Amino acid sequence: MKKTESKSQVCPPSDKPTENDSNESINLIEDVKNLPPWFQRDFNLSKKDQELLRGYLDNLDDEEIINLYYQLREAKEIRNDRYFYPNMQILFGTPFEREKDRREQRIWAEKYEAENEVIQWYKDAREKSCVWWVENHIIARHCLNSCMSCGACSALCPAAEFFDYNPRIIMETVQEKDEQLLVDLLKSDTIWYCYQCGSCKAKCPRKNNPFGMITSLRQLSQIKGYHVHSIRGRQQYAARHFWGGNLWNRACTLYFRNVESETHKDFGPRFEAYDKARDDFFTRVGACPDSEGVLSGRKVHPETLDEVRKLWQMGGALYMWELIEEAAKNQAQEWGMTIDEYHDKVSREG
Amino acid sequence: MNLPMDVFNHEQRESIWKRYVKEIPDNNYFLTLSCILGALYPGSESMVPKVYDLLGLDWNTNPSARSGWTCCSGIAYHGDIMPIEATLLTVARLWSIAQELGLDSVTMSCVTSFGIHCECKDLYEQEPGLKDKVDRLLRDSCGRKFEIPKYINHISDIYYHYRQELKNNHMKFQLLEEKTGRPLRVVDHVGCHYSKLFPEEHSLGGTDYCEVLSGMAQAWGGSSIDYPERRHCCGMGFRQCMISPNRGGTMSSVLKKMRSMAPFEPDLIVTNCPGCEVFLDKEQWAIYEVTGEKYFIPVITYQELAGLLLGWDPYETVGIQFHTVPVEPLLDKIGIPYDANSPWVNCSVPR
Amino acid sequence: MSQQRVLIVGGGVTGLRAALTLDDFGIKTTILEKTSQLGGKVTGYSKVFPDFRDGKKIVCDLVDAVSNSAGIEIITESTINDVQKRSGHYAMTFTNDDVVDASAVILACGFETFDATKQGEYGYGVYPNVITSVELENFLDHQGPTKGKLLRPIDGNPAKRIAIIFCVGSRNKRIGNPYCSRICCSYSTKQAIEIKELDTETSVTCFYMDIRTYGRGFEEMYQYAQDIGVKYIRGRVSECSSLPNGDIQVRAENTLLGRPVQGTFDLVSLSVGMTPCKDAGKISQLFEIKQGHDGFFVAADEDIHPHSTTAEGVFIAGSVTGLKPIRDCLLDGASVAGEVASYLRKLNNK
Amino acid sequence: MSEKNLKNTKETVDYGWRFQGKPILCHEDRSTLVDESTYQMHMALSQMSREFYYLERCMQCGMCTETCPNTKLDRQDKFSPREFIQKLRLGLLDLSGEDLWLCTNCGNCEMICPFEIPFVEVMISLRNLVVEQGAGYLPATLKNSISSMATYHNPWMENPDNRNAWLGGFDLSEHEDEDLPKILLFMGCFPSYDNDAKRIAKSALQLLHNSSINFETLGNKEVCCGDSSFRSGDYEGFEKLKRINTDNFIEKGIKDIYTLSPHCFDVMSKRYFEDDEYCVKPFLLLLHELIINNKLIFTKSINKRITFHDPCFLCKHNQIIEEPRRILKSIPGAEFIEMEHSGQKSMCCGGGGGGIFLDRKKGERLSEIRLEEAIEIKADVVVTACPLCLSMLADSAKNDDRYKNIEVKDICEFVLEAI
Repeated sequence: MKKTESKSQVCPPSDKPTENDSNESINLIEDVKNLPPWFQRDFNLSKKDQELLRGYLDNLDDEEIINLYYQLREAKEIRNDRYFYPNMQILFGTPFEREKDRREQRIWAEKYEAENEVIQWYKDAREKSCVWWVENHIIARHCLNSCMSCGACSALCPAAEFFDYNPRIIMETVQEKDEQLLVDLLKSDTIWYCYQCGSCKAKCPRKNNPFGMITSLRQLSQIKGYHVHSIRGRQQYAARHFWGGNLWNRACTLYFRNVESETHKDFGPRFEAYDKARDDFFTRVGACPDSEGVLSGRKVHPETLDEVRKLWQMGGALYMWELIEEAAKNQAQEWGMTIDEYHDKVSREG
Repeated sequence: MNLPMDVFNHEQRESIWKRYVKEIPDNNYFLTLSCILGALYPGSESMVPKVYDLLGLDWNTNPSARSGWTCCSGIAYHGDIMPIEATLLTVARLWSIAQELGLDSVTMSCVTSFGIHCECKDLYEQEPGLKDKVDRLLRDSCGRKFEIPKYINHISDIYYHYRQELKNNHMKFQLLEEKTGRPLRVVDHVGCHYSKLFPEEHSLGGTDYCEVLSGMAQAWGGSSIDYPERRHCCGMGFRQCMISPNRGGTMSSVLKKMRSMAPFEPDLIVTNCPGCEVFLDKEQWAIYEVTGEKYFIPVITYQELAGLLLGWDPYETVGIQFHTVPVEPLLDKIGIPYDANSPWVNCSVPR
Repeated sequence: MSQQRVLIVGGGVTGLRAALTLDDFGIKTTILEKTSQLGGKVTGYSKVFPDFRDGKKIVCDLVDAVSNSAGIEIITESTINDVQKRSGHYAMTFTNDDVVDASAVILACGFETFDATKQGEYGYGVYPNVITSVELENFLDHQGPTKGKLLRPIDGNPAKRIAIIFCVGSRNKRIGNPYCSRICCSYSTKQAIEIKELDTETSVTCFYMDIRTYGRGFEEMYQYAQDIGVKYIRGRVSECSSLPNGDIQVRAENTLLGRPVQGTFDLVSLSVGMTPCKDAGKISQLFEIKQGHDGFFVAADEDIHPHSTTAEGVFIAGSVTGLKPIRDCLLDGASVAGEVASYLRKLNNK
Repeated sequence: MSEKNLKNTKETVDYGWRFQGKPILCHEDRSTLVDESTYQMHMALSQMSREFYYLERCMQCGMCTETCPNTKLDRQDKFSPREFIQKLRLGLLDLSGEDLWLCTNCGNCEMICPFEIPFVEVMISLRNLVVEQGAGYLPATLKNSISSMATYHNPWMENPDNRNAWLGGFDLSEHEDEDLPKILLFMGCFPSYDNDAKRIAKSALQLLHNSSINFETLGNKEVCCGDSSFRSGDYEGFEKLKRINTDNFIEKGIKDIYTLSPHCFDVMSKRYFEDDEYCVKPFLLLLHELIINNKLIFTKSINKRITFHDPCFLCKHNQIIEEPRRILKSIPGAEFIEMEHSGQKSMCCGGGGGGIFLDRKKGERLSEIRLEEAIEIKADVVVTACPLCLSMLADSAKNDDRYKNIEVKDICEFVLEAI
């Protein structure tokens, strides 16, 4: 196909909205507009509201909460001859969505728990030693031939410039193949400083791949639950819900409404202006904010979503999220705070 | 003092980057877009299909509701919440969609995606048997099968490939200062995952003298400049930029780059990586507020650069209003007309 | 055995030394030199380590001796075109159509210096103020173009801050030279000392991975360099880049402090390693002898017969068998002559 | 291109970035520099004093760091002589930190260094930079002691006239026999003022009497030997004290000088007299002589496990190792055992080089490590032969139950017990 104009027909609206269909959706949209104040994004949620919300969510059973979520989310109206899903923006990043994800993902995990070598491998790895991991993990085993400690990696490392961090020393530690040293490393902040830029890989005279190794170590740290021992490691819980939530519900790691001027004062006044008129700006440059289409911000079709969710379950992502969730839960209990407070703490306090 | 332009020898530089060239197909592209770019500079993405159509190229993205393209999950992988297998599967699915459409060349607008696609390809080469395993898993989970695509190209590669044609047949402007005719000084910032992960196989010009952007800039009339921090990370760093307690690192990295390039008096910065685009652009404001150092060097993507030179509407099509650092001064330099008091620019930034 | 003749390929110090020794045995030799004059690489060295003798002087002495001895024939500006192996001797035609019939051949065709542009990160050829050790040698030569002064190529101002980068083109898998070139540490240290002695106000900083001054008197030379204030920083340089005024900024890690270093210098000299001589491949085919993975020739028995090859009557000496300091090359010349002599005697007695 | 710190950072700006509650903005660039400034710094140092010349040849083998007692402590920022030298050589020295004052001048590094780098000398001349030119951080407590040594001639601003107070009105001149040769006993500040160390003075006095040896002291005229002020970098103060003491010696005209403290002995024998007309010895040697010549005879037996803590200034700086052991082994009943580190490899008590005037918090004291070693070998008594060691060890032993079963004694008082 050639012309851009035809793009809107690329994925034809499944069925033209019938009368009652649209009525129903309108009501739902109204409902959402009338949602109580505490039904909002974390950053303007008072302690009291949080408790209210907690209470409300804990009273819903899995079915209810999941259905409610999708009823709200799939509610659509027509805007400039395209389906538009106004409620998404209200739901993303809310404790409500997080709670729903927890339960839904658990259900999925159980439902598709059938024989799966990938998940099984990670389950076994959990029991095995860290040294075993660095020798066998699909990424790790290609990352370290032999390190001569020349320092070419640290020289250009953006993290080493600003933090007490040094890829060379990490590679040396791994090379030691000493269980205790590795465990200490995985429990420390060190591995979490890496920017994943790959400068180290490009420069290594021995063709090692420090940043690949660090990715692998981070995975291990989470699988073993060591990440909760370090401040920056705990942040992974926020990551799991931010990126994980976006992937799970919108099939993209960054949802175009995530970056709000409220939370990004450093982005300056022009960004503020843009944030106010975001939808308008988007549509005028031909993007599709929360609506049918193929370009930026488009709503991902349920069928597509269903496919990738299966893939992520199959690929062990759900298992890993489960582990992160579990570790977080225990840590939160230890600190005597609710999971939402924990989420706020790790994502905003460090 | 010597002119900044004289501190290096262009011929030699050419001979070095020419060691790293890759095959870029002429037509039939499968298009996958980016999460970050789409979220903050939707204009850049909407322009890609326009350019493809302008060049009369055959391309396609998602054929049906079921086969919609999704993100490559690269950020999730580098943000360490996803095992490599899940990412392999996600990418395999995208590849299988491409094959569904009979396209063997995957092009993406995101450098992280590019990196991930290349990493997958590389992994399949390194790991005998992995292909079959992933194939099986893919079939079990959503009944698809896939082949490793012949070509993996970043959209900037395609732009580079057609840079002359764009200039000769379509562009209304050049990267020259309207008044003096001086070539504009262009700083190119190539995404790390484009130039550093697989310099030999996949990056045009290698790590040290990456050509993909400076080539465009030079072809379109500008002059590319080199500066000490040129090849360095913008500090986006996935978890570093996403989690506010880590943001200091990102800002510091940008500051370091800015301080390093400022003496070369660049007129604009061109990027091909969404993450870099965001932070080089946005953090300049933060740096101004925090340190009082005012750089305000316009940062635009290569798509936007092309769009502007093609004479497309700066606001309606290109979307320069999405930028924190005003791009208008650059338009003035080149002499691209725009409506100064259009409703878009409804806020003032110290110029 | 007077009719017997030995062909020596390469008129460097090794070849000359071998010719002289064979001459003492009364064996006639032909020296085949590719360039217009004898002496090879050593002609370019104003001083040689560790005793700081004049390299040119060494060459002159050898060449004089050679030209005074009747038994030595010299062919310059020519290389081997074709080799015919007849029973016990070789008939060879050269590019200048000369024909030599030799009972034994000594391959002493030396080495090539590494092409520094292959390590793009150092910007050799791109930034004028980045030079190779060979060019630095010329700078330091009192009969050289600058009369022994150090100047910034970009603007001709005197260079006050010098950096010397070790291991360029050595110990690097990425560019396919995994081996150590053995003599760079020493000659770079020698150059550092020369610079410092030229003007004590000049600051010299050496970036090294390991100092491998293995020979007799080499380590002492290294210590002397340190004593007179040459700075040694342990860490491989990852990148050189140019500032507006042509200064070179160098990035490395000081692995002894575990921190990145950033230095600004007037002049950066790359201590380039060595590679096998250009025609090594061709020659190995002509004479059917083996090349090692690193491209240098391999002896039949590295330990007991280091000079004899798998091809009967073909001997190797000097840096074609691996890199050596000048002293060892001369030594090699003498010892290969011994091997050849005894080989020829055996040949006669048959 | 490389401004390390962020100038004019506006602290008022706040984007809500927090780390552990602290606001976050830009970070400082940690990379070290090689530029004009570091070059100048290095040049300046190398011209300043000749010790720096030797630093150049350090090959960073790290033996010094391994042997340095400071690395045995579990502090956050470990002090490493190797890194210190590296920084020094590259002109990256930063005197604003505590590093400079962690060195106790014990001399381990100098003994083990394959290139005989005089690290202690380097430290002293750097300290001199700080003390005399205010080029860096100087701990307050040490500052006081230094000035006190210069003005009051003792580290604690005690009244100089009370130097003899420890005698308690006891008159030396009564008990002396004209026609025997005389020795001069140099008390030192600690035996004169410090409560623990006074025991040394008293028992030394007693021992001399028992062996009927003629001796004198400088009485109230005596001033601090200046070892601590010298090693803390106060050259001026040291010269002053040195002059006063030497004048006194000349006035007294006694050539044989015995000091109770190895520190006094070391500094006097090495930095006081050019010619060897005056002979300075540690009291320990006299004691040893008396015992092997049976001038002192042990009558009681002491049934205890004892060990000896070698003072650095005897065992390392002056190789006096066997004498004390011979003494202790000859004491009837006493069972002598060595600690893990003994003799030349002995561990410092942390008192040297002015270290005694710094108040280290519990768990960061070298003396504690030393006592731990004593406990390991189940010793009842730790005998030492240096007032500084005595008070360092005694201090730590007191008010800490872990060490309540350990006695710390000076060799003089211990010998006296057996007589």
